[in-house]
Amino acid sequence: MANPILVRAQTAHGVTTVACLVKHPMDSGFVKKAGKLIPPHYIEVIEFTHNGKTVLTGFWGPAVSRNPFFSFAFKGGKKGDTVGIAWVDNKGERAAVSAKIA
Amino acid sequence: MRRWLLLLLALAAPVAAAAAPNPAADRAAFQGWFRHLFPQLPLAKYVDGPYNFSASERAQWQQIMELPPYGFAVDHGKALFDARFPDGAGYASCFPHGGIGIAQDYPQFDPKTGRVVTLPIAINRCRVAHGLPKLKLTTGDLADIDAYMVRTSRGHKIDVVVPDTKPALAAYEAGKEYFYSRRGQLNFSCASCHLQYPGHRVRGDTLAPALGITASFPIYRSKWGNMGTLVRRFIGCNKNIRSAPDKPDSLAYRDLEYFLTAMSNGLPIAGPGARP
Amino acid sequence: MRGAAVVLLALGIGFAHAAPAPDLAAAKVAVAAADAAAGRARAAGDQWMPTLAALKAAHVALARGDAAAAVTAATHARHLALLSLRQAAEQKRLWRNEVPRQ
Amino acid sequence: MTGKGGCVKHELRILALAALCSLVPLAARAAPTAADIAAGRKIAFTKTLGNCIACHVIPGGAQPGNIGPNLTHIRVLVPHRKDAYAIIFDEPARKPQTPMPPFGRNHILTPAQIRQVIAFLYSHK
Repeated sequence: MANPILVRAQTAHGVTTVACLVKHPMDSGFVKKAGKLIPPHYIEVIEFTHNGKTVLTGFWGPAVSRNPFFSFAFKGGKKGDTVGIAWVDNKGERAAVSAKIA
Repeated sequence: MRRWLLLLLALAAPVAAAAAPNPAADRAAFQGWFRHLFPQLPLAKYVDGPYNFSASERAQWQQIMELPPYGFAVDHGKALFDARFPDGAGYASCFPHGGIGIAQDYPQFDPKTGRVVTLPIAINRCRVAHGLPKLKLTTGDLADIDAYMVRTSRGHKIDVVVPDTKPALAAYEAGKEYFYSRRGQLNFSCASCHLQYPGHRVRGDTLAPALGITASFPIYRSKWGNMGTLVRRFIGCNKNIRSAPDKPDSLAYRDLEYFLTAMSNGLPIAGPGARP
Repeated sequence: MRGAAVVLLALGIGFAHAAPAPDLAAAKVAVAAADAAAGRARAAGDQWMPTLAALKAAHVALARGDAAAAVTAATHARHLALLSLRQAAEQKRLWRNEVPRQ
Repeated sequence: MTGKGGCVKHELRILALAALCSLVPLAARAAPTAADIAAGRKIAFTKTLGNCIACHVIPGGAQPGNIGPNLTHIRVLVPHRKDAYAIIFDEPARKPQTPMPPFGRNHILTPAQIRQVIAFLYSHK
């Protein structure tokens, strides 16, 4: 896959912690290479779901680092449930992945 | 008369010590220096570099390491490593044990060319032997291949051999002189920061100890946003002290890597690493 | 716009005073001396980045025909190169002081 | 000593004389102005200039390093400004093992800039 997302979701004491690593250049559009600006290319919206229901929506932008690492926690997740991650960037490219809570 | 002889001997001893390079004695003194600085810190822990000295950085790092940022580079490096050359061979054919678990034996001294060969340079040599162009030694595909090969060597004890021959010892001694010589407009040596002040802070950055510093390379630096080899870091260090950097494949950097890695013999390979 | 005019004027005055041929010849000599000193510093394995920056400025000024600026930059570059040469010569002896002993 | 080394020494001696000449008016200089203090502050906190904050704690500087001494009470550490000038100008001449760069000798800062830094450092009571 061109744009892989690595996910780790674990639950303990009723709290599920999701950590993910998203492969993306996240070019801000302000950096020059050989005198020419690298065109902006960054994730605009990233959505995290739990069994299909949205639990977190992130509005990212050019200030987020390349290959971002992101982690958050929510209540109500159980072992074996599905966590989904999907993003869309400013060029309309998208990627999605789902994983089971361990 | 006997007193004169003793005095002569006492005078001659230090001269002899300075004249004949002795990597084993140097290593004992080098590691002893760090043990003296941080008596509580086990030797194997030095490979974690700055994270030994800052609790907050360590906590962040441990969280990051759940999904290491160099993961993509290792996967990419493995794909490149496993790909065949146009002549049908692969990287595995150039190295002992098929290139798996051997990073601890580099850099090596090549008696044929009389030069030190680091792992990235060995990867390029392999390419040239099979009719392919060299790759950039600092970052990109080569750093990814390096990352994969180092990943397969994790935990192996660093074992850099300095043969007891004149050219090998000369290369070692040149690397040692480079490490301790002050250079650049700011008048720093490698030792000024990484031997005298490990664990101290330069602005917000914690200085890594020279001992074990090579064990985590190549590294994913958040500042870079991708992988970089040890030579890339040498170049960055030189620029920081306003010293014009050498070429990535220069003898100066090869010898420096030779000396520096030899000082960490016995410590485990911990690369690829992640640094701020 | 006015700023640019002032700069142009200043350059013009510079020309008027520094343009005569002997000055440009002197600048060439100064730049050549700086080049030689920087070459020796490189050979000694201790080139400073500010030396290279000053040297570049000297060459640019010379190409522009600004003899006064070329001499100033070249003199600075030569001073820095000499300082780095002294550093390299001293370190041949002093580096051993930084080696830990047991 | 080779001929080459001797030549370097000679040329550097002339340079040192020039540097000394710029030292002479130090004593006669008027009290530092607010502009001097502001300029010194900028030099002390800017990486491409003095970057003093990289190693020293200085009042008003964020994320200081801890390699050199805390300069909050520089008046106690170094009572005389001319000693501070000597330290900033060429500390390795006094202590060869110091990590402090020779700011004046190596032309990292000009004598005027060093005086501005001193004006800033001594502006803390």
